[in-house]
Amino acid sequence: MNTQATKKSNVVKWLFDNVIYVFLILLVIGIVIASPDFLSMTNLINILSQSSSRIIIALGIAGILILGGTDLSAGRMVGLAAVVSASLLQAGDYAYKMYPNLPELPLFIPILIAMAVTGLFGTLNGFIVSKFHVPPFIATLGMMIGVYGVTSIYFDRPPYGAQPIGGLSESFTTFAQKGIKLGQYEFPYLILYAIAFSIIIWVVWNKTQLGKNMYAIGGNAEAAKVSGVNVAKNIIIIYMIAGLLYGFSGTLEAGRVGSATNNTGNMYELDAIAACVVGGVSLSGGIGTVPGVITGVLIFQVINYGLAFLGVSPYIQFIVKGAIIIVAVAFDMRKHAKKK
Amino acid sequence: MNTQATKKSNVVKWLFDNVIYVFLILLVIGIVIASPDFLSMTNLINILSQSSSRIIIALGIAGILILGGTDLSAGRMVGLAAVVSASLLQAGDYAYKMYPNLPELPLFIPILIAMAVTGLFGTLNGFIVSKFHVPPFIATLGMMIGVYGVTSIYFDRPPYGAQPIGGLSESFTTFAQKGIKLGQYEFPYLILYAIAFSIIIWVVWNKTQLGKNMYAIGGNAEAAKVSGVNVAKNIIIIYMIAGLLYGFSGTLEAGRVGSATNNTGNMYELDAIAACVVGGVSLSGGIGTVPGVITGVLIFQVINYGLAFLGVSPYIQFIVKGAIIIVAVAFDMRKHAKKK
Amino acid sequence: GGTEKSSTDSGKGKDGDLPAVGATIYKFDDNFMSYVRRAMETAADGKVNLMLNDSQNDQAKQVEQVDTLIAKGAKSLAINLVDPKAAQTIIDKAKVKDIPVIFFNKEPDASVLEGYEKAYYVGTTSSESGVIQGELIAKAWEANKEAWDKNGDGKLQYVLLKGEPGHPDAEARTKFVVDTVKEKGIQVDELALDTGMWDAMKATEKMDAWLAKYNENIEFVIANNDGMALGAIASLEKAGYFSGDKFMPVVGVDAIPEALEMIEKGKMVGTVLNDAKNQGAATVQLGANAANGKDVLEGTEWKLDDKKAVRVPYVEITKENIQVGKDAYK
Amino acid sequence: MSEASSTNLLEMINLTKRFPGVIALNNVSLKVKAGTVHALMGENGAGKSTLMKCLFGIYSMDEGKILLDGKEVSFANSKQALENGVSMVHQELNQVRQQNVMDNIWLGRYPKKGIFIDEKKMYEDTAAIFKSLDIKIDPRSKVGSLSVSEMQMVEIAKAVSYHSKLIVMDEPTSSLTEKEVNHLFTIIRKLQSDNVAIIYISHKMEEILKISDDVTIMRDGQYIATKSAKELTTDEIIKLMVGRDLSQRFPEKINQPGDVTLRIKDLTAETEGSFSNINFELRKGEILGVAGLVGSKRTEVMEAIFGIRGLKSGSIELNGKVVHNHSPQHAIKNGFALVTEERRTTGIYPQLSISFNSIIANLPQYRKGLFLSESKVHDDTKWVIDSMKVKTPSQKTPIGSLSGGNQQKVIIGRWLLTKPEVLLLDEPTRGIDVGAKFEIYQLINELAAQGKGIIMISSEMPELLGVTDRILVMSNGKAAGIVETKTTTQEEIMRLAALY
Ligand SMILES: Nc1ncnc2c1ncn2[C@@H]1O[C@H](COP(=O)(O)OP(=O)(O)OP(=O)(O)O)[C@@H](O)[C@H]1O
Ligand SMILES: Nc1ncnc2c1ncn2[C@@H]1O[C@H](COP(=O)(O)OP(=O)(O)OP(=O)(O)O)[C@@H](O)[C@H]1O
Ligand SMILES: [Mg+2]
Ligand SMILES: [Mg+2]
Repeated sequence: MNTQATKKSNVVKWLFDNVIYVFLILLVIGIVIASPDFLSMTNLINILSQSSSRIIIALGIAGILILGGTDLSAGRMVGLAAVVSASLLQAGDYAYKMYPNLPELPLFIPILIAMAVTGLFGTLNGFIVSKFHVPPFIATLGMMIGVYGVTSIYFDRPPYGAQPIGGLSESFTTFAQKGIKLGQYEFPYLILYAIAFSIIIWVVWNKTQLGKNMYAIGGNAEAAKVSGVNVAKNIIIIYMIAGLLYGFSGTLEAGRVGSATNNTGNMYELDAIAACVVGGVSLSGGIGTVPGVITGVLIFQVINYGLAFLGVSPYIQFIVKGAIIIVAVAFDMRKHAKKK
Repeated sequence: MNTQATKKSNVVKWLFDNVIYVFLILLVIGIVIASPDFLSMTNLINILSQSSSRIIIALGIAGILILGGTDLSAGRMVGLAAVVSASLLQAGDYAYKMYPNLPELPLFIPILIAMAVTGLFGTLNGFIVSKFHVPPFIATLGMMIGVYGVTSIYFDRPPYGAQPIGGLSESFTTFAQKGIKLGQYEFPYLILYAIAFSIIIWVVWNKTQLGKNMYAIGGNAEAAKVSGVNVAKNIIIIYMIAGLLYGFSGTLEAGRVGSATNNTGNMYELDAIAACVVGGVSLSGGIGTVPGVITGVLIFQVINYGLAFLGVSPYIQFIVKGAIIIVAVAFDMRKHAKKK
Repeated sequence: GGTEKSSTDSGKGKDGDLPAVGATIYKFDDNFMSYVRRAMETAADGKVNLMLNDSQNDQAKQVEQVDTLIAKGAKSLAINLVDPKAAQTIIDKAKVKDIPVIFFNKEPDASVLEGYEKAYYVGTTSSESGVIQGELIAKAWEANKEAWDKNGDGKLQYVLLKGEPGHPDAEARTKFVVDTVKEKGIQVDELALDTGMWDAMKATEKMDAWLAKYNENIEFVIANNDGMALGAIASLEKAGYFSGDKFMPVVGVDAIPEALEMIEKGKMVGTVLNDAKNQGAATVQLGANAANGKDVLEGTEWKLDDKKAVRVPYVEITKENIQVGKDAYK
Repeated sequence: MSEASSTNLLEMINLTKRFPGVIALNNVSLKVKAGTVHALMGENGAGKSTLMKCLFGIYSMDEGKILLDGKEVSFANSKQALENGVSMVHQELNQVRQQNVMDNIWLGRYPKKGIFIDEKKMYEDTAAIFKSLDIKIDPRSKVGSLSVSEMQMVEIAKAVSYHSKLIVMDEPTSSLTEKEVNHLFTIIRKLQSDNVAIIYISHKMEEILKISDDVTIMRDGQYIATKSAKELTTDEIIKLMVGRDLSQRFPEKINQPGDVTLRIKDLTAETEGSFSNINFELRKGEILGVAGLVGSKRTEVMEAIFGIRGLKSGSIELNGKVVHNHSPQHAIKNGFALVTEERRTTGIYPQLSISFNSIIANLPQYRKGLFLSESKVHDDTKWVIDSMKVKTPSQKTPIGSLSGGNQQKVIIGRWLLTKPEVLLLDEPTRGIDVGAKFEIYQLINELAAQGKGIIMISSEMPELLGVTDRILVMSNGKAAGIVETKTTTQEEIMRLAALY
């Protein structure tokens, strides 16, 4: 009797502790009930590959959130990276190249350049936050506006003005659109990149000094300082890493659609931050896990994809999406609920 | 010698305590140096009237920030109010009325209806935040998405579908576009509304129990709770007041622009939050003043207006604006600076 | 050339003595408007002091910019509305100072133009791009019915990627493209309609879902702009289209370079070109005349129609006349 | 226990309260008579605060009932408790730092004139309360600008101002000096004469016997006994608390001060109005106490030595070499460690695990290439938990869910892991129960015996006298003198503390 009760309460406890995973499963079940053919390998691969570059962005932002910061400039940085990498990776024979005389570069050079650029802006974010004590919301809001200006200037130039940068080289589109054939399905490389970055970030967060410092700063910055953590340095590095991740993700975005504009990535940060929170990252810092972040992104993507798949009218989609986000987090909050 | 030093340090202290006002003045001086004809009554009136509806929104958000919350749904609520009030205030003889048979209503009815609607959504925000413990960022993000859906559904209807709602009645446009003639200048009513709301909000914040409770909850919610403050109730009321303010501001926007779409007000919340922070409102709650909020909005508007007036190229404007926001807050932060 | 110069001017310097024309662009980085803008700058060079503003897709911002332009002493206004129904507000402001207004690209209600003697319009009819796109679809469908009517029911099963809901262009294009196809006597089935918010990425993802759901049933992809059409193509390519004999007809609007490339490669059926050069030039010519107090048409080849509008037509672009599209970028 | 229950103002009967994984209260009862001071004693984590929070409507109890004035009550929130004549001084200072003193005092019950707040009445009433309690704080000053002890006095004044029949004081004196404690006792006596009952929680034995009428003792969430204070001695209380004999309060001194290790020369703070011209030496294996009234800048001296505060002039020499502690990092590298006085703001990472909290100051030592050695982390955490006798279900438990005393033990363990040469302890036993205190003293002793130099700030005179070798007395930012512990007296220290 007693052990049974304990067992039951253990199950309940487990459910509460893992409520977001449960929520994701319930969500999928709900969609499947509404439309049984949702349950297909194609849909699974689609959702995973659509989530991939978002996961990379979200991991960048999540680090910053765990620090106790935030980053509104993420989306614009993704756009910057997309535009920069696309402009350097146009096919040699494409008629409307931004740099008509540029030879086709090996893939990694433009990717690194794009990452370097956003890494730099990320570092600048961290610098402003940690050295000038500007609240992250404002620092990155300013950066969001500024980076958009920079991207627009780079983007809207002669010879072709504000045209989507297209005609990407085949190596680039292969990199972002193709995958490994497994039987009748193609398993997109995108997913592999997301997995690779997730592992790297997991290791950084859990196995390195930087990771511990990150949690410490977010958990209690004052205490971290006293504990001998170089708070400013660690903040700058985390913002820089986020910038690098946005950069990679931006190149993926460009490659994935085959073109880029200065509006690529617009508002991604809101989705990413929301996904992190849904995934259990605390906006006040100090709390968050890689699997949580991934789950948060998946929940979002299942909502987006599922609603489109169900053919829900666009306006209703907004309402349902808004409601689901709130409900997901409300459920998650129950585990902290304490009267007590 | 000593008293002189004290005097000097008092001046420095005063400057630091009032750094945002100083910053506003410096900003104006800078623009005037670049273009002396900036110093005109017309420009002053333009800036003030452009700031008016923003001040009203910012005051709503500021209350929520002081609570320790945030509100991403503000802009969409402004849009909802704009669409609702515009749809009820089309001129009797206008050909494309949303309600062809609706007689011309007295101004106050649609305004009250719009305010009631957004007040309701504001209350809902407060309810979700205080009763379900959903972090305000998420609650209002969900609301932002959901309200956009609601607005779009209301907006995109027979007989004319998703057409901007125009042809507003004269009483409405007069209300929002005209003003009091003072010599050769017309002093817009808009400014008067802003002044009226500022005074009301100032009184609420400083002279009423609700105001004190608001500061207390933002400063230390736990302390407020154990002192017998009904935290949830106060949170809900503050969110509701914010909703009402958005509602009024939304009708002003519709009247000012002469039309409304479901996109009206998009992203206003970011500008408003940023203006609050520039004006000294703390994002972690408990701190903020009405004059500060007003100054923050004015700084933003002087930047926007000034850059356009100087004819700075639009893309460069983004960069300059981003930089100024960061610099303004960085300066303001110096007053807290304490390598003890 | 001359991109930077005229837009950064503050009413002084070389152009300081020229009559000032205040202009607002609804969204600077709109691919079409960026060409119109450039045409305007070229046309303005040495003739008027063109003060350009970016309204960032926000009508309230545009109204404020008009205040600023008037305060800066603009002698005429060239306004690319964000929201066509807000024309009256602009006119009210201009009327007080007796400043002429040339609206361009987004057409205000005729009655509003009627109400102010000094108001004109340069551009197309909003619905026209939809109509032309519809005609293009109808033509292409009739020509390829055998191959494209996959289920052989004689009906055209389409999916439609709409721009931002409520955006006048999105609404007009969505309505008129389908109406036109039907008018041409083609029966249609709408499998899905969803918003891609003008965005290629969102379009790709919606298309992913639709392909997963409807697979072979989709016979046509209609997009409100080329950006979303390209997004759909990226999704289609991933699903194996455009290689071997798997094909899907896709149409867009705007004739952006990448779309032209796709048309040449046979991955896109067609698009609709808006004539940026002439729209921009005409706007500035009318604006300059107005600023100088002359008749707006003086010394130009343009004609006003009965709605006080100068019409610059859209052009359908397919593989056959691809050169017309390319010339636009010369 | 023997009196008829009718005279009891408060009866808490068979309360049980469970938290996930913990039974914080197990069938606990408490009876308090009107007009008495009832001490509630127990080790850290015994459940004292939890019991009071159940009474005050902050926690809801799982089982049991509460009678107030013979009527059954169950407060859904603090407001109800306050309205029914129960007020509380909370263990954690619960104040709105951004607001001023009177706003804090009247929070939740502002005097009003119509719909507006009557600021004038608020000011006058606050001033009157402060006057009657002899507290000298400007009602209009910002709480954030007060010292910790002033904040605590404001909390006490606030609790008194409700005119409750029962006031709970959960460690009200944790930040007060002797003088202020005496001041508080005067206040308590006055309340008592107005027939107010006080529940008084403290770890300071001397206080308990001095102030209380009855004592209830708890251990591990269980009720142990209630006795009249007159029947009790310190040793008996301790025995009931820890469940075994604790023969002495302070361990045998085993350390042997050796050569000078730390030499502080002419230290003056960067900020004006702080400390100036501080000189002292610390020998290897020596325990140097620092005494002084609150506000005498003891903390700031330690923070300056540890690189948290800037210096205007002066030097720090470690083993004959001048060191520059520009930041805590430098200080740690140079062999310093600091246990700060405000555990909550500068000590713990509340949401993070005990393991994390243990190792965070010591990360470089766990590095194996790019990564951290899991096993070493695990071992060191285990060492902290074992050697500091931390009561916790696991290494992964968030430190925030431990009792204050256990948190403090983890923090001390954290710093010991860095193997410092000089250990700075700022009120290291604040809020810690006797049993744990003894263990900490023992640890300090052992560390000193190993040759480390230890500086310990304390406001508890017996502790200073019982543990240290010498005592530096500070007064108003200046070093008023250094005395030999063996030969000094409380009176001498008090005199020096009031010197400037
Ligand atoms: N909110 C909570 N969640 C989980 N466990 C809790 C919570 N509050 C207290 N506990 C646990 O309940 C037990 C009793 O804690 P409590 O704070 O009442 O102790 P205490 O006697 O006041 O100790 P101290 O003297 O250190 O203040 C401890 O084991 C503590 O870890
Ligand atoms: N005016 C003030 N404004 C803000 N904080 C203050 C002020 N005065 C003191 N403090 C803070 O209060 C704490 C105690 O200060 P101080 O060093 O003066 O006292 P102390 O002698 O160490 O007293 P105790 O040992 O009781 O802490 C320090 O952390 C200090 O930062
Ligand atoms: Mg306690
Ligand atoms: Mg101290």
